Amino acid sequence: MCAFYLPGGGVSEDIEQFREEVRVFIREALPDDLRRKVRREHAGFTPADTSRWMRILHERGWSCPSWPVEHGGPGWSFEQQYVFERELALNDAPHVSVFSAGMVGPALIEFGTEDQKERFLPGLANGDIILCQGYSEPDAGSDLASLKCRADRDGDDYVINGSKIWTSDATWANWMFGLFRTDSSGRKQHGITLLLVDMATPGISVHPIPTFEGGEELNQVFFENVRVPGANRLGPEHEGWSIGKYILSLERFGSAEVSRTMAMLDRVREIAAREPLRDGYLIDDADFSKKLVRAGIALRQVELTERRLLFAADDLGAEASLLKIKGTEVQQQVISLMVEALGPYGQLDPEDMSARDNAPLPDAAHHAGKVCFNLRKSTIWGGSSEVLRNIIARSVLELRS
Amino acid sequence: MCAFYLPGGGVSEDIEQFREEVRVFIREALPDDLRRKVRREHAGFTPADTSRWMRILHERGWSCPSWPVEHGGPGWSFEQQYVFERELALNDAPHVSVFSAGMVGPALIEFGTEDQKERFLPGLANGDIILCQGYSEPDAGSDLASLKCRADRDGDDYVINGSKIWTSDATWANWMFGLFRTDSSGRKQHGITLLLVDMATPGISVHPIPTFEGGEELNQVFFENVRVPGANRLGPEHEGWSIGKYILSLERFGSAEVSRTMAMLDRVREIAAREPLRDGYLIDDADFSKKLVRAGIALRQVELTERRLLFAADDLGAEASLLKIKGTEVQQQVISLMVEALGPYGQLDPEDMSARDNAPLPDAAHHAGKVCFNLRKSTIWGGSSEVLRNIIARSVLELRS
Amino acid sequence: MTEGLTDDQKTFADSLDRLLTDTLPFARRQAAVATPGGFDEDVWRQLVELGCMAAAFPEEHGGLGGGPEELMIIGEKFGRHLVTGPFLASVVLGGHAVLFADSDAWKARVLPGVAGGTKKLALAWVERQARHDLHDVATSVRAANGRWVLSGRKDVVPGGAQADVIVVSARASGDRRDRDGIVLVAVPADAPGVVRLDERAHDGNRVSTILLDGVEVDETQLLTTPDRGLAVLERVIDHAIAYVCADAAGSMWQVFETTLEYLKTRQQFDRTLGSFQALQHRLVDLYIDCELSWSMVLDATQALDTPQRRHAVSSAKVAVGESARRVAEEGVQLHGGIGMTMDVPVGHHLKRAVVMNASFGDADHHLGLLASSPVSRESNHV
Amino acid sequence: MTEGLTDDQKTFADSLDRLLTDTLPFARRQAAVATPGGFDEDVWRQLVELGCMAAAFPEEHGGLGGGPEELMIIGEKFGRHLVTGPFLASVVLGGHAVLFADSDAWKARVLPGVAGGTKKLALAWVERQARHDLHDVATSVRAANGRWVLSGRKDVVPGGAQADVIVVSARASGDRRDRDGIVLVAVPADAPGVVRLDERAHDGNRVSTILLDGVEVDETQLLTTPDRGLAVLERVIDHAIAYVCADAAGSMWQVFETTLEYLKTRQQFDRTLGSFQALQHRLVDLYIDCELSWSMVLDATQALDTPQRRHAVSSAKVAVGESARRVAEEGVQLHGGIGMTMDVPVGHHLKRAVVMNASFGDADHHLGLLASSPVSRESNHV
Repeated sequence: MCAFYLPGGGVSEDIEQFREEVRVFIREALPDDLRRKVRREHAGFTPADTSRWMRILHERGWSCPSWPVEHGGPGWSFEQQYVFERELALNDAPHVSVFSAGMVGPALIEFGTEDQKERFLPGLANGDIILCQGYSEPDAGSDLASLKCRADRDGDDYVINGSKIWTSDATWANWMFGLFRTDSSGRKQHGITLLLVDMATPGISVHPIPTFEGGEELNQVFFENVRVPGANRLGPEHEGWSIGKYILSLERFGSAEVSRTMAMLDRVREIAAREPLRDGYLIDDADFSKKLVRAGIALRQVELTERRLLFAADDLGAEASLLKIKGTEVQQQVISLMVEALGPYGQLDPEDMSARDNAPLPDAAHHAGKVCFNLRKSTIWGGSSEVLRNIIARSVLELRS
Repeated sequence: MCAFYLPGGGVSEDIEQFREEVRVFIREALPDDLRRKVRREHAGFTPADTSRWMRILHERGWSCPSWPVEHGGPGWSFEQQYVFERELALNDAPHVSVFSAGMVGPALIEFGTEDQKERFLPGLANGDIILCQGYSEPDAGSDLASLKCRADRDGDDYVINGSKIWTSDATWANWMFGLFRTDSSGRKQHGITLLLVDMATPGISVHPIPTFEGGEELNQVFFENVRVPGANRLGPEHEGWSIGKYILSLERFGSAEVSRTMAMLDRVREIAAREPLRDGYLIDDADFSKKLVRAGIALRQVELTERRLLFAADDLGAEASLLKIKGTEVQQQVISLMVEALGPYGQLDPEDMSARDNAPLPDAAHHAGKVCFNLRKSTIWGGSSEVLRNIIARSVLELRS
Repeated sequence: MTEGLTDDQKTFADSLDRLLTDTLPFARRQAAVATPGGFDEDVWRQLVELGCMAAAFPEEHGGLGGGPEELMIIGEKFGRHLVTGPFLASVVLGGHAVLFADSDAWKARVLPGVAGGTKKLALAWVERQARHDLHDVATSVRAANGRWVLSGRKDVVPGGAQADVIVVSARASGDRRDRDGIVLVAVPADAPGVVRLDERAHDGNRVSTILLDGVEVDETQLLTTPDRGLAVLERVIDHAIAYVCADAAGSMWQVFETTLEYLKTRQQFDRTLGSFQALQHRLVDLYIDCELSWSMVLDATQALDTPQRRHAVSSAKVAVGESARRVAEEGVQLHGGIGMTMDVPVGHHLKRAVVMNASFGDADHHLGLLASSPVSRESNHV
Repeated sequence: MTEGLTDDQKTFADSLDRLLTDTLPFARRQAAVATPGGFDEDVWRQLVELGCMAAAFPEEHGGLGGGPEELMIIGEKFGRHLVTGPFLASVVLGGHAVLFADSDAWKARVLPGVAGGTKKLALAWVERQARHDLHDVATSVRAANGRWVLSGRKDVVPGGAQADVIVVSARASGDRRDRDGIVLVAVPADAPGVVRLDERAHDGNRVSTILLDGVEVDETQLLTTPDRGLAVLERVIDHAIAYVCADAAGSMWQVFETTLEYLKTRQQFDRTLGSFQALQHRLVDLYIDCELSWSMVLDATQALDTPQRRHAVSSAKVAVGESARRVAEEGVQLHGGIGMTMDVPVGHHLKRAVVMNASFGDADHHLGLLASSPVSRESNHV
């Protein structure tokens, strides 16, 4: 397990030139309102904002960094993709659509029919298609594979009945990629089929589930005799579990959120440099400055490990789960530090605060609390830390229960 | 679970007078060499030292604080016992024998025959009897009840064959109280019998197991046809498990080690006040002083909770396990802090150091490292933290596995 | 030596718990938070009737003669039931500021009303540059033409929106961070020059920014002399800390108990979640946190009128604050997705814990106070 | 952009691992620790033959032309196998002090011997009043009658007992804590006025107190000028930190792997311990600690000759030091009683971790360095 493998850390001229090119572009192309939302820790940020940014990137040919050239990707090296993602974050730009560019696009390129590629890839690349993910179900929780939402064969079509839950941004999405039960006779991982569902199909209703901090991204989606053409099936019938997991693994790849956390940590520093303490500022405080250093070290550990694992990508397995476990942990640590930095103002609910002219806080701080609460989800969704630890125990440590 | 119960914290004149009486006695009666060993975190402290101290206390009538007057105890209130234990620690005196005064004495008083009380109580009280505990076995680990060391009936006697392990101080002890298998037919908790075994009986051999820090308290004890009179059985045959557990629960009572840790924390402060840092001393350092405060708070939480639970003793159950879990944790935290306080000198092995005249360290520091290593045992023995969590989960939280 | 609560206190605690269980189920609590005032006026009236407002005040001021223990009882129940409203603001902060200060006239004027539920007070002490330091006071009160003029700005004033009278810490003399020269001033909320900007805190309570633009006050409104102001303020804040620790502890117990219940019933992987050992051990740690924190609450409460006050209170704030946060975060995590939703209480307990940590000094602040106090250096040896 | 080790480096690592597996099983390691020198002379000779002493030195000084990566490889293996002996002292500290300092004569005089295994060096820098500060130097070197006189006391000198030559940091000018005015002085261990008191560290290695009582040295023994001494010392110590981090990481991997193996076989409650989910999750955390720490080791190693050196090295020291301690403590705990025994390696890994944390500055020290460095304040934003 202890590979002597040095992470890519060196700095070539080429890559620095590329980095500069990306920076210049972002500075010119990024609309101010989007930048402001990102700087406010993405508070109020919606899939429509992502779409707008995707369109801008798409014009430059950069909206789908990992796609091959023949499907409209920029043909970047892995390192270029890595630098691109970092520069987006450090220049307060939104990242590219995780679902479209990062997950479903690559899965379509890998497993889709030619017809599917033609129908979907352009819309995924230019932001026209806004996706939501239909995996979770009310009674399944972390036990994803026990899903029950049925898709019954009817001629060439499937007819879906049941419900999906925790569906992020379902009110914005025009398509869903979802896992549905097509056979209940075998073990639970068998008999699952992955379908692309037009959200405008009759029989779909979306019910928002507000989160406790006031967010509205979550929904429950109900299906009542929703008819989906067989041509929208990705991969073989009943074999959707492995494709679904493949797609999830693509998510887990960038799920350490190193770049975003790095940008957040910068904003904590900004705040600490402005918040008064005794006769100086918080950033000069022995304790707080060391907390910042500690958070920086923790983040650096994740970053370096991510680089080490990603750049040795060919045999990247369940080890990558550790990146999500630790990356989300560090992110929660950093956003909590932001709230702490605000001192007594850390108790304020931002809704009213941001409306006020005389708000005493730096711009970046306005939504710290809300985002702090919202980010509790990171260790729950996309594979909870508990489930990921189970996976590592089983797959990497080869422990049996 | 949330009892509105205020811990005894008030200070009555009577109890302060008692406290003063204890202090005066200790100051006069405690031999210098014992005091020195205790101040060196008990390094080199042996059961013979405890015996010596028990004899001194016994002359004053104080060697068995919890025993009723009719069996030679001082007849103290619970609070007096509590104060007595605290004052021993804070005046660098050894505590009374846990096995003799704290565990086996009370169990004999509760369950013993008149003959047994007559034969054993005086020796337990005056330090003549040095006990060791024969519970653990090589293949049982934390699963105590799966013990196999046999005691077969032969007329009025039992004949013991097998082995006990992790037996503290077996080389010093003249008696063992042990659990032995007298019946293997039922569930494992049945068929266990508690016997008092004269360590001079032929067939007993004691093999020391050095601990990694160099300590020699641990042993494996082998039994080959060791004959024990039936009169040395405590409680009914086959029913030793519950008495054994009762004895263990008496241990868990004081196992939070609050008093000892309090004295240790004082010594960390002493060291920090002497260790140079920049132009001052370590104790003035913002970080280290806060670490001391944190350790103090952690200890106070255990102390207050101990008081709260102990003074409401009638229904004290598995909740008390939390005292051992947290008490040992805090103790390990404090002794680690002591090692940290020593700076570069924290790496020195004390054996040679204490022999040197020009040792740069305060007396109390000489054995910090060794004791730090030795105290790793606290979370393993006497109910490992893991087993205690299982117990709380089952008994207090009523969770089933 | 050990004392439990009196029978009266136990009866009071039980009645309060029953009242809140009956009248403030979570959905109604949520509806109350969404109202302009942020609390349920009807429930508030019943709390007044039960004696919550009067419980901790002396009988001579219209109270029931209780003290810190009554505040603790109320805090624990309010934390459990996520009660909002200006209890902390009016009774604990404003009311006790007047009670501990030196103006008999003001005690007579406002305390009976507070105790009887007809008047609300507030205490305004936070300033932008002060962070958590009570003695860092820039708001000034200066003699001018036989009267006094109060100028400055106070932030995050709990219950400022509802208060009839606001007690303000102000500097009568000395430099900004001097410990001497601070007075407490009673200011009617409708006095000319008082401007209030209302905001809300994460826990649903209302807090205000109070701008004081040359507010004229007379000598009788100065509740303390300049050498007494800080001592009174510190004593009030310590009472408030003990109270919010009790509140946080109640909240923790509630999170622990509901999480435990949830995991006992929630099925996943064909078992109850509560049967997974890794989760069991984490529940045990929550339980331990609750027990340990409760001890600190009791200790701080008992110490309020003793020389150990400062030490016990700061210790409790650190220990309980951090535990409350940790327990609530774990509660959300162990609930899984459902823990993230608006309609399940656990997330709101987390908000309450975050507010509690940001109020009255965070852990670093209190660790600093403790580290620099001589008590922390003292040996327990004699 | 990404580089793994060279094939030669891999071969070297494998050979070293095989050598240690074959020649230094744990029982023999324990026997070696009990000898007066604290290490196995025979194994040492084979390490010399394999090129360990020469690996990191330039060829012109009798080395094999390697550098930090070779030290990392050796550290990782030595940590795994709990190797004792003066490698850190002689090669990493003493050898690199001479290598980085400015005396070609001394390089020629001692480095080939160090690389060839015929000479041993040491570095003496710790002083009683300095705690972890490298620039706090009271030991003085003063010109007198055309020669120089060295006086003072150095503590906890690794390998002092075996050294032929000891490199000593000494103050030529300025006040005790000035960053300027420090020189490195090469002192033969048998020079008149040098008194050595040998002790042992918890990890079985030997360390010494070195008393310097008016030791006469000549100009040629001053390895640096007074404006260079601290920079050289800091560079050497940073190399040593990267090395001990690699050592600690190897130790962690070893603890993790053996604990995992043990829990897979050890039966309790009629199951293997490794089947208990609570223990599984803790093993996973050990595994994660190992992976994260290894990344920091690689980073520090790669940064040694770059401007990022100080930042990467201090970060690694904090992260790896704390993880090594935690992993070893968990290793002991998860082993249960058997983990406490002398004849099982896990406790000795804990000792090694404690020594590592006490050496070259503890976490607080390095956090302080990082917090006060401008790099830590810099935004990643451009």
